[in-house]
Amino acid sequence: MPSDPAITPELVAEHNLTPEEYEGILELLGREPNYTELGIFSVMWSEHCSYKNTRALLKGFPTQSPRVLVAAGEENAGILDIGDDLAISFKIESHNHPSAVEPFQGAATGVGGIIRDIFTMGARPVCAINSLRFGELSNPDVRRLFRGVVSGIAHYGNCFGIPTVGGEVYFDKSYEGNPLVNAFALGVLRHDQIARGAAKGVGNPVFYVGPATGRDGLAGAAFASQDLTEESAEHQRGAVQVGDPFMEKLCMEACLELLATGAVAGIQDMGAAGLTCSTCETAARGGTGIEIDLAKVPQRSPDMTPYEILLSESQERMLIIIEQGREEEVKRIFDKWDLPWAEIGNVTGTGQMVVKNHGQMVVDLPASKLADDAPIYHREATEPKYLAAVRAFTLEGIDDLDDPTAALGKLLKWPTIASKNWVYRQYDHMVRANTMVNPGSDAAVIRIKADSIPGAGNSKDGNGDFPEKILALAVDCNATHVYLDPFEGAKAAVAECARNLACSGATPIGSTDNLNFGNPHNPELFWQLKESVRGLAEGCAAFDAPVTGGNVSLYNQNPEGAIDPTPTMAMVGLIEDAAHVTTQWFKDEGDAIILLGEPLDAEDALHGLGGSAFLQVLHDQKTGTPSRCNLETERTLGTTLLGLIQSGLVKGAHDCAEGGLAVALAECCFSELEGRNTPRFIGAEIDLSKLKSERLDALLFGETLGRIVITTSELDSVKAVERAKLMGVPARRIGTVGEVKGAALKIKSTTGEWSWEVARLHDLWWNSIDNAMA
Amino acid sequence: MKFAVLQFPGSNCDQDCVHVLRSVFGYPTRLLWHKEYSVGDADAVIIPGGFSYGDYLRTGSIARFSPVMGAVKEFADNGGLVLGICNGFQILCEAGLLPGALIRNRSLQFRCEHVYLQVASHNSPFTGQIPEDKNLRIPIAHGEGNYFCDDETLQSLEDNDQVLFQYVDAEGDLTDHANPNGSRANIAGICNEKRNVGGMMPHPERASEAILGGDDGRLIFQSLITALKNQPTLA
Amino acid sequence: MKAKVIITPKRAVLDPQGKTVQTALEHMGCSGVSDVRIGKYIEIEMDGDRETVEAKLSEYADKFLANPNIEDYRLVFED
Amino acid sequence: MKAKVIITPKRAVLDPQGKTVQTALEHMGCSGVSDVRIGKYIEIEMDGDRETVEAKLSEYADKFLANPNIEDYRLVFED
Ligand SMILES: Nc1ncnc2c1ncn2[C@@H]1O[C@H](COP(=O)(O)OP(=O)(O)O)[C@@H](O)[C@H]1O
Ligand SMILES: [Mg+2]
Repeated sequence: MPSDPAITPELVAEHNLTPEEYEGILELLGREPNYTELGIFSVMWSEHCSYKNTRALLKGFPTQSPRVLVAAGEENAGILDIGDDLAISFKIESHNHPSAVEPFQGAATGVGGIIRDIFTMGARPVCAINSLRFGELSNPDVRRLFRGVVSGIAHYGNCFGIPTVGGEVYFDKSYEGNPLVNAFALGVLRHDQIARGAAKGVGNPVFYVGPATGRDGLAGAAFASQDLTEESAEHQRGAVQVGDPFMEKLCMEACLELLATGAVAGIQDMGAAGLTCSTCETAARGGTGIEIDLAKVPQRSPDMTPYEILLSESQERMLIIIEQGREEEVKRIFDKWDLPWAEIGNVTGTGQMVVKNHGQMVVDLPASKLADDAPIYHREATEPKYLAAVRAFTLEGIDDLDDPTAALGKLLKWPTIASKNWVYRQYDHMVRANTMVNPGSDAAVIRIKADSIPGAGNSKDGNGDFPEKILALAVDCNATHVYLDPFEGAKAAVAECARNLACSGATPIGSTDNLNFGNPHNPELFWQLKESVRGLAEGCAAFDAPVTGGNVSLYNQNPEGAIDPTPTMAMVGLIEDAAHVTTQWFKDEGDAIILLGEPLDAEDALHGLGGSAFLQVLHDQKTGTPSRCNLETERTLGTTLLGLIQSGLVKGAHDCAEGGLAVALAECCFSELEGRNTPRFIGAEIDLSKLKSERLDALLFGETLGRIVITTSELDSVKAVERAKLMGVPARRIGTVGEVKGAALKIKSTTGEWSWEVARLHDLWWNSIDNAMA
Repeated sequence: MKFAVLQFPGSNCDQDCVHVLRSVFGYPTRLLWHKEYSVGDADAVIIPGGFSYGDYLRTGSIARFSPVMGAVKEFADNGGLVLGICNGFQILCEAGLLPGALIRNRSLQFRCEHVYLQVASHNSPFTGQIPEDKNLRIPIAHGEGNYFCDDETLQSLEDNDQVLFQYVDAEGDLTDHANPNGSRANIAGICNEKRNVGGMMPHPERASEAILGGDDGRLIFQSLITALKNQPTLA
Repeated sequence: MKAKVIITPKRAVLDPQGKTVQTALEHMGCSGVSDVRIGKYIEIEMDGDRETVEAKLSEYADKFLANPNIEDYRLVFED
Repeated sequence: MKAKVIITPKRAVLDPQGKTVQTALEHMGCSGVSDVRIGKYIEIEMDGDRETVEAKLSEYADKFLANPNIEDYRLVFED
């Protein structure tokens, strides 16, 4: 074995540790670390594992509610009570840099990683969603990344057998070369099935299960915590991680089966920093120590060094601590599933993470200090200079529209607004036979039935009186708005999630966030981060949707600069009754169309056009202060809509987001495909002439927040409007659902009347991405 | 009447089939592990969808060698009813219990969407209860559902009335546009000459409850159940 | 010893992947391509002398590695 | 002329397909297999003399046919 290199300042720097951090290590250890130990510190103290730059900020998130069974930060993912002794576990995680280097495998292993986090908690993963950002599709390299990422997600999720039920995709120049891939998974379990990632019980044996360790993604966590440059992509050490969803499916089934035996004292997946992170974190959580021997770890090549074995990020591996004397159960179950396993060490009472190689000591570090005592930084934050220009922007130079006909088509065709069917038709969104609302409406809706619970599906009897549950999921973030106003934009991301849930009939119960930002050492970028976190925190508190976990991905930039700040928000809600499940499209001719919420914000000088899709697409301007987000108003809007839905008045509901009211109305005219190539259209006659507005463009395309379009039967329309008003929500009838035959969208305002053929609008919207990718 | 649903490593629609047969129809149904050598007392066997063995090499190519497939072959040879859905169809083709093969979709993309099916033959235990003029609306979800066979085989499938389902459009026309994967003759499902082994790419188990947006798939299970009831061997 | 099994789609079988690659090559400006067929290349490291390996592999290629309905195969031995 | 592009997974990169096939072979009773790696075999029919074809194909193999992150390739010319 080649001898380890000496620790030099250069080597320390190569490991992304500052001289001060190295001083800290010396102090903590009271000696020099060896080469392997240095590698361990480098990953454990990377942003990805330690949150050293963001930990202080994240403290501001609301994390408690009566539903919280496992709170953010305690374990690999949080857990929420959903009643009847049932619980859910969910989390979002990024795989941005690996996807930039190798889109297919990077995205695939991102999905694999988040699924592992969920079954590590003892939950059966039952659905996935994702949030994606790319540059503009006119760039062939962007198309390559987009194609690769989507097929990677499809490959992993479809093969694993988890339905990918929703998501979002935005295209913006700022993500060129640095796409964002945020993957979310949700699992279900009973309260008594919660598993812990703690190394409990001194003397308990430690098992390694899953495929052999190779030189995959060496030090990936450290890589994720660097600016993405041409060089770092080229020189990413180690081999690209290749995902094996088949292996993971087996691994999950075996782990859930093993957990059901009660033989498991602790369990943890090997994600970032693989064996290193899982051993020291389990020991830290257990308040114990752990000792393993690398010679017992299955290895793909014979000549791997301890450094490589410990830092490898080979996929689909788990660390399991077994109650002493019950080792046979592991053997029996993993052999049944034909999975490799190895006993590699045991829990100790020393508090140390000890790693030996053929009995020889290679690592001896204090586990809890390593896991929990990473440095914490309070970075400098200064308001970015570009904001002065943003705030100074007025509509002076922007002539109002005389005729909005072409503009609506252009907006619907804009890839960020256009239908994402090119994406979701590649995902199996129905496997597990639970999906009640497929991709294409405001939120995805799934039911939870008996076979969603670990173990229950294998029982011999029927499902009995299983209390079925219904969940809705949404993920949102308009990063343009965040860029133009991080605090308001972040609040708006939360509000949009909540609105999407409300539109589907759900009450929010919890959330998870993915902070995708640039380099935190840049005070202006750090300011974006800080303000966004503040916004998310206020938003989640307002909707009683505690943050149950999340992920931070910094250093997202390309040579031109940082990405737009993207605090992706995913929210989960509960629907009480299948009858309350609501979709966004218009249902029947003659139904009343009602707008809930104030059409325009009187205090907004830009009338909702700041940062709008309209300004970007038709005026090539990405600027202006975006619409304010009033959380109190949004909250009332949501509860009011839910009340209307629960009393059976609402036939359809869709919120106004990118593209404003006109785009929302057009989308309501297109229902989900009935079958292959079989869209269903319905028309609408809209009269906006009673609405006060100085500008037609703002009225139709402004993105004032807090607005939802609903439909009711003609008979219920007056009641719905009155009830909404009684609750303090502005409501007005704005039109009537039209004919199916030759469906047309007709809009009248004080300045004119226009009509669009729905089939034509649909074609622009439905096929835009398809055409761009052809 | 008892059902067995096979479970290979990588099957992922196994529970969905169990759910429909057990909870929607109310029949005793059990999972049959791939290492079993017998189908036990099952009256019919379902080979579910998924990615058995990760779909590595070719879809269904590894699963067909598992012990349970030996038992299924014997069961089928004795006239037992076997329905393969999606990956199950692929496995049956690989195992030679059904003719032809399923190759990559011509789009090269996985496709998950609802399709319309025309029932090409009602004369089978899988289609017997489907009303004469009814086209079915059922989802597909596959990357390799492109049915291929040589001209001779296609001729014999047609001659023997072995084509069960074909992709059509909403109007019921057999067009190329309606074909989601490039299958020959828009074939979505077939049976063997003896008519006791059937395979189809669409997923009836995902379309057996109104709550999931349609229940045309029930007609296929209903056909199977009725056929079993009418089997002379069954009391 | 090392053996290779080369598996190619039968002429009569549509090769959607080959067709797509051919079209993509054209689009990228790679002219003059009149046919593309995509198959598999399997490298197997196996005990035994050439004869035994060849016999075994033929057997497994026939019944498992290739599907005779749609594929042809050939074995290649080097060094 | 006819050219072949042989694409194989990089040594250091995991090849789950190869591994699964290897295990399957063992289970089927085909003993003594110590490694299986599965790659692609592309046959291209193309105008031009060997030199032009080689130059063109190298270019397209680099940027399109093979994935340099996880695969190696080589060109083969016969008759
Ligand atoms: N990456 C994706 N994966 C799956 N579904 C997606 C994805 N992106 C968008 N969708 C689906 O397309 C629909 C519209 O998405 P989006 O335009 O983001 O809606 P909204 O503005 O209401 O949030 C949603 O149903 C969403 O789930
Ligand atoms: Mg919405």
